[in-house]
Amino acid sequence: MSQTLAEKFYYLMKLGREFEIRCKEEYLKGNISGFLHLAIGEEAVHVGAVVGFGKGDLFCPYREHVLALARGIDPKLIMAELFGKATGVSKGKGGSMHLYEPKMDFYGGNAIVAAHLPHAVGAAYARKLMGEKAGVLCIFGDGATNNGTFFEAINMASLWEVPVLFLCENNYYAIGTHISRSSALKELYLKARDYMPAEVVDGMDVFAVYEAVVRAKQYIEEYGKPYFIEAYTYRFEGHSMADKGDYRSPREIEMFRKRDPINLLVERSLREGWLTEEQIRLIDQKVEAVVEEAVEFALSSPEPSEEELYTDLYCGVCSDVIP
Amino acid sequence: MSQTLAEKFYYLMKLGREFEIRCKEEYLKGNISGFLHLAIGEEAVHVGAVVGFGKGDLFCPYREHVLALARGIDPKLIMAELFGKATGVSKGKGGSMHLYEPKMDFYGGNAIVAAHLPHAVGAAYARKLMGEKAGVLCIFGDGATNNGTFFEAINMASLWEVPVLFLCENNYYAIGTHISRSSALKELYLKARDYMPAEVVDGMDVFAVYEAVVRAKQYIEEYGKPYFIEAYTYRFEGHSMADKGDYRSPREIEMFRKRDPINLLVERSLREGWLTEEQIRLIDQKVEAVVEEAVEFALSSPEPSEEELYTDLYCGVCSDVIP
Amino acid sequence: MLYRDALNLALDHAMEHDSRVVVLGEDVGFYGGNYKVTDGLYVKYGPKRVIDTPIAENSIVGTAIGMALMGLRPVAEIMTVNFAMLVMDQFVNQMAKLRYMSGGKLMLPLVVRMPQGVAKQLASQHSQSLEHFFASVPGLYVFSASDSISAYHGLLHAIRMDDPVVFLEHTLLYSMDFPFEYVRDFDPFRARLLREGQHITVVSYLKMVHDVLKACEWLEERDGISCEVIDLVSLRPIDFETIYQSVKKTHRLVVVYEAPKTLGLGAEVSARVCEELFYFLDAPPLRIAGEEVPIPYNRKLELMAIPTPEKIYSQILSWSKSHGL
Amino acid sequence: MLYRDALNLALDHAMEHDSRVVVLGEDVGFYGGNYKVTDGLYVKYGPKRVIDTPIAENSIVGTAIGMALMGLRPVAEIMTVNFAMLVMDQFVNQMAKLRYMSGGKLMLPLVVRMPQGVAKQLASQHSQSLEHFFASVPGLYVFSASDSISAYHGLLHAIRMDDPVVFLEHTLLYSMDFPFEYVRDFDPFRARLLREGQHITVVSYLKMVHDVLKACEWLEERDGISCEVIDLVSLRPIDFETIYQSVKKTHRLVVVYEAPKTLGLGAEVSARVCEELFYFLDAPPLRIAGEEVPIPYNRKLELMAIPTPEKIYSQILSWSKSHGL
Ligand SMILES: Cc1ncc(C[n+]2csc(CCOP(=O)(O)OP(=O)(O)O)c2C)c(N)n1
Ligand SMILES: Cc1ncc(C[n+]2csc(CCOP(=O)(O)OP(=O)(O)O)c2C)c(N)n1
Ligand SMILES: [Mg+2]
Ligand SMILES: [Mg+2]
Repeated sequence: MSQTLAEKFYYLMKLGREFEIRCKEEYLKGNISGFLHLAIGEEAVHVGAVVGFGKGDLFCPYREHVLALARGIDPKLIMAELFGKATGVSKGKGGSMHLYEPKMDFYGGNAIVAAHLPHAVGAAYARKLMGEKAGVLCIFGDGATNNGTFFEAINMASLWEVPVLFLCENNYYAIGTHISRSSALKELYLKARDYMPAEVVDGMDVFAVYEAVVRAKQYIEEYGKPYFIEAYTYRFEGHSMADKGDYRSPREIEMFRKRDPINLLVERSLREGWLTEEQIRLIDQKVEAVVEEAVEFALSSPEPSEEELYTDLYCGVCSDVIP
Repeated sequence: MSQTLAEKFYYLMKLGREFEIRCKEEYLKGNISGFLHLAIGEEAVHVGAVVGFGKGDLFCPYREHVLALARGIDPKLIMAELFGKATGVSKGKGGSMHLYEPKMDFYGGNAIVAAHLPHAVGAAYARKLMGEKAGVLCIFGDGATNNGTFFEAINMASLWEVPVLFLCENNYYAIGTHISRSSALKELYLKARDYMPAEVVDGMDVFAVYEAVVRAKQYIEEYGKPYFIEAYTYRFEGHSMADKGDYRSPREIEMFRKRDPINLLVERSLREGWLTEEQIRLIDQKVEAVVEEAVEFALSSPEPSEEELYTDLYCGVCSDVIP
Repeated sequence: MLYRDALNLALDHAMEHDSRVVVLGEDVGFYGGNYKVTDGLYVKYGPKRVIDTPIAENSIVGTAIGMALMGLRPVAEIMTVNFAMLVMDQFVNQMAKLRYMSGGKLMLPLVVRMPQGVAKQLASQHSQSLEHFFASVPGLYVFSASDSISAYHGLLHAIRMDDPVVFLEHTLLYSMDFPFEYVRDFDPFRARLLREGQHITVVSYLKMVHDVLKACEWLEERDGISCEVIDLVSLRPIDFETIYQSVKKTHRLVVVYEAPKTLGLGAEVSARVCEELFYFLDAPPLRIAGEEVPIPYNRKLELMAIPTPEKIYSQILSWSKSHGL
Repeated sequence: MLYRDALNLALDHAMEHDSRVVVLGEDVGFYGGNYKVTDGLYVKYGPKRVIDTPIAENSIVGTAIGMALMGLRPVAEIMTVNFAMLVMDQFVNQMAKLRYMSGGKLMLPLVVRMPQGVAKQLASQHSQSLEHFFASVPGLYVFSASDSISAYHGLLHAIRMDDPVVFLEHTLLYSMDFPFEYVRDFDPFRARLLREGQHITVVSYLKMVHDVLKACEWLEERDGISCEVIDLVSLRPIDFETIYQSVKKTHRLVVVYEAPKTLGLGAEVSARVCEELFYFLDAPPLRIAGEEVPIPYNRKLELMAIPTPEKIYSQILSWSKSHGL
C-alpha cells in the first residue's frame, strides 16, 4: 500500500516539478506568456490532496498546474493550453490560470482570489441534492482567507451542511505580503473551527497531507458536512514569473528548501524501502519523456482559428424539459 | 449616579419609543414614506450604547432614529427629515435611513447591510493616526454578520489595532429569516472572539448594556484595539412598515414583550428608588411635548426647493495644502 | 394577472416540470420573498429546492454558479439591483466568462432575478436603475419584463436557456395588474411593438414603457403626433433590427429610460441608430432619462429625478416642434 | 519620465506636503506595489501612512471612505480594475452617494487608483477595461491618465480635490517613457488636444491615445487625411465642449476605446455628439472598440479582440472613403 502510494506520489510530484521547471524555460523562451504561477515547493499539498480525495469535484485557484496533473489531465493538453494552442485543455482561451476539464470533475483555476469558494459550496449542494455521494475539494491560499467571500462560503457550507473539503495552502505569503501583515489570525484554521472540524497538517509531507485528506473525505461523505484543513507549505519561486520573491530572506527560503517535499518523500521512501534508487531513476526517465512529449505536442499544435474569438461565449440552446 | 442615569435612560428610551410610535402614525397618514424601520423593543441597546459610549464617532444601520435621538440630535430635525423637509437633518434628501450630523460625530444610517463596518474601521484608523483618543462605535444587526464585509472589517480592525467597538444587536431576525436559517453560528460573538475580546449582554437591560459599553470603551481607548459586544434584543414591530412581522409566533412576541426594556427600567428604578411615579409622569409629559413639537416643526417646515435636486453632489473645491 | 403572480407562475411551472430548477435568495423561502414573488414555493417544493440564504449576495450568485455547473438550474433572487453591486465579481468575472475561458466546456444554466428602479421615497441606495451594468458585459444575457406576459414567458424562457441570464424586474410593477395569456413561442430576443405609429419611434423597457404609452396617447389626442412604441425586452442583446425597421418608417427616434442619462442603455441605442441609420434620420435622437444625481428621498425631488408621463409628453412635444413635426 | 514614476512622484509630493495623505492597498507598502507605483513610499513615510491591506477590496475602499470622513486624504490602490468588481458597492452605493444623501454634510476627499486594460495574455479575468462602470455613476469623478504629464498632474489634482475620484491608469503604460514637465494649472476636467487636424475628430483616452496617434500619422502620410486627436482625460464629467469645438470644425467624429463597443464610454460620446451637433455632421460617427467577447489568452485572438494602430488606421480609412472624404 505505502509502496504503491509512494510510487504514485513520487511520479506525480516529480512530474509536477519537472513540468513547471520546463514551463519556466518555455516562458523565458516566449512560448508561454501572461501570468504563470508555479507551485514548486507545494507539490506535496497538491498531489497528496488530489490523490487522497479521489473521486469528486475540484475547484482550484490560479496556481493549478500540479493539481490538474494530479487529477490525471493529459500533460500534453495542459502544456498546449499554456502555449495558447487550439489543442489546449481550454482551447487556448484560458491559459495557465484557467484549466478546465469537467469530464474529470476538474472545475479549474480561477484568477479572482476566493471567488471559487462559493462555486464549490454550490457544487456540493447540488451533488448532495442529486443524491450523489462524492464531495467537493476546494483549494485556496492563505491570502484568500482575508476576503469576505471566504467567510460567506464557510458559513453557507456549514449552515447548509454540504460536503466540501476546504483546503487552505498556507505558504505564508500573498504575493509580497506576509501573512503577519494581512491576517489578524496567524493560525488560519481558527477562522473555520467554529463552523466545521478544522485541523492543521505539514504540507511538506505528502503522506501527512494524503492521510488528513482521506480522513476528511470520509467525514464529509459520511456526514454530508464540510471540513477544513490548513496545510503549511512554501513556494520556492516568486508569486508568478513576474515576481522575483526577493522580499523573503535567503535564510527563510533556505530553511524551507531544506524541507523540499520531494526530497522528504525520497528519503523516507528509501529508508522505509518503499522505493529503490532504480525505481526512482526509471520514474525520472518517464517524467522526462512525458514532459518532453508535452512540449513537443504543444509546439507542434496549431493556433486557434480566428473564428474561435467568437465561439464558446454562449451555447445558445435551451433545455427542453419545460413545456 | 444610578439615579441620574436612570432618569436619563428613561427619558431617552421613552422619547425613542414615543417618537417612533408617532412616526408610525405619521407614516399611515402619509407624512412619512419610504422604508421606515422602527427600533421599538430595542431602545435599551440603542440608548445604553450611545450613552455608555459617550464621546466618539457613531456608525449605524438604517434603524437609527433612537440612536440619533440618544446622540442628542434635535428631534425636530430628525422628524423633519422623515417628512422629507428642507429643515431635515439631511435636508430631506436622505430620509429615515440616512440621518447624518458630523458636528455630533454621527455618521448616520446606511441602507446597505454591513457596508458601514469598514467605514467605522477607517474612521478609527484615522482618529488613532491623528492622535485622538475617542474611539468609534459601530452598530449592526445579526444578519450583517453573515456578510463578507463584516469579516473583512473585523480582521482589519484587529490587524491594524484600531479602537472600534463592534456592537451587534441580535434581534434573531433578518427581515423574515430567523438567525437559525442564516447563520451557522447562533452565538454571534464567536465570529469575533479570536480577533478581539467579545462578550454577550442582555439587550433588554439598559444598565447591563450601558455597563458593558463603558467597560468596552475604556478598553478600546486604553489599548487602541477593537472590542465586540453581542446584545440580545428583539424588535416588537415588523422589520419595517412594509412588514407585518407575522412570521413570528404570537407566543414568541409575547415572551419578549414581557421583557419590554422600558418596563424593566421602570420597575427596577421604582424598586431601587431611582425614580418616583411623579418623576416618570413629568418625563412622560416632557416627551409628549417634545414629540408634538417635532411633528409640528416638521409639518410647518418647507419642502426643499427644486434647485436642491442638483446641490450637494460634489463640493467642487480643492484642499490647498498641496502646492 | 398581477406581474408578481406571473413571475410566481413561471417559477412554479419550471419547478414543477423540472426537478433541477431550484430557487435561492434572501427571504425567498419561509418568508415568501420580500416582494412575494416566490410565495408558496417553499411549502410546495420544500426547503431543499427553495433555499433561504444569508445576506451574502456575492456568494448567493457564487453558489448558484456552482449549482449550475453541476447541472441544476438555479434561479437566484437578489432582493434589489442595488445589492447587486456586491455581486459584480460573480456577474462580470465569473458568470459571464467561465464558459468562454473554458473553451466552451462549462455550461451555466442560471438565472438571477432582481427588481430595480424608483419605487416611492426609498432614497438613493434603494432606487437605482442599473441595467447598463449588466447589458455591457459580453457573456451575459439581460432580459427585462414590462408586464405579466413578458414576465411569465420571459422568465420561463430564461430558465430554459442553458446560458446565464440576468432577469430585470421593476419594483413598481409587482402589484400592477396586466392582461395575461399564454403566448405560443414568445421570443424574449425580439423587441415588442406595443403601439403602431407614423411619426416617431419611441424605445423603452420595464416600467417606463407604461409612462411612454400614456404620453404617446396624449400626443396623439392633443397634438396629432403618432408614436410607435417599442419595448426592448432583451437588453443584451438589443434587437436593433426591430428598432431599425421602425426608424426607417418614422425617421425619428426617442429613447426613454429611468437611469441617469449619461452612459445609460439609451446611449447605445441612440449612438447605434445614428451610426447605422444616419441618412434616414430627420432629426437628432432624443433621450429622455434620469437626472445626473442619486435619487433623493423627498417625493418632489424624487419625481424630478426621473421621467414621468408628463415630462415625456412635453419633451417629445417641444423636440418635435423644434425639428419640424 | 516613466509613467509609473510620474504617479510615484505625485504620491510622494502629496504625502510630503500634506500629512493627511495616506496610501493603502494590497502590496503597496513593504512590497512597493504590484506595479511599483508606490515604491519607496513605505520606507519614506512608514507603515502608518503607507498601509498594506488584506485581500479585501470592498473594505479597502470602505476603510478609505471612513478615513476620508475623518479628514484624512486616502489614496487607495485596487491592484487592477478587474478586482474593482468586488468594490462596486462601496463605489456606487457609498462613495458616490454619501455626500448627497447627507445634504452636503459629509465630505469625501478620496482617490481610488487602478490600472486597467489588456496587457499581454493575462486572460479574461485580468484584461478588462471597465471605465463605463464608474463614468456612469453620478457622484463620482473619473480621471484617466495617458502619459506622464497627465499621470502626475491628474493624480495630484485628484488628491487635492475634496470629492471622491476614481483614477484610471493603464497596465501597459507603467513602463513607458514620456516627456515630462511641470505644467502650470493643469486642468484634469479639460480634454487635451494632442494633434490638430482638419478632416476628422478622433476622441480617445488612456493607452488607445497612442495607438490613435500612430494611426493618424499614417493617415496623414499615406492618405492625406488630417485628424484632430483629443485625449479626454476626465471620463466623468466628459469635456464635451472641447469635442464640440473640434467636430464643428471637422464635421466628422471617431471614438476609439478598448472596452467592448456596446455601452462603452464611446457610446455616450457618439450619442451626445449626434444629439447636439446633428446638423454639423457630414458622416455618421464611427466607433472603433473592443469585440463583444471576454479577452482570450491566445495572443492572436487577444489582439483581434481590441483596437490596434493597424485596425484603427484601416477602419478610419475605409469609413472616410465610404463617406466621401
Ligand atoms: C480579488 C483579487 N484581489 C487581488 C488579486 C491579485 N492577486 C492574485 S494572487 C494574490 C495573492 C493570493 O495569495 P494567496 O491566497 O495566499 O495564494 P498564493 O498565491 O499564496 O497561493 C493576489 C493579491 C486577485 N487575483 N483577486
Ligand atoms: C447588502 C444588502 N442586502 C440586503 C438588504 C435588504 N435588507 C435590509 S435590512 C435586511 C435585514 C438585516 O437584518 P439584520 O442585520 O439582523 O438587521 P435588523 O434589521 O434585524 O436590525 C435586509 C436583508 C440590504 N439592505 N443590503
Ligand atoms: Mg499564500
Ligand atoms: Mg436582526
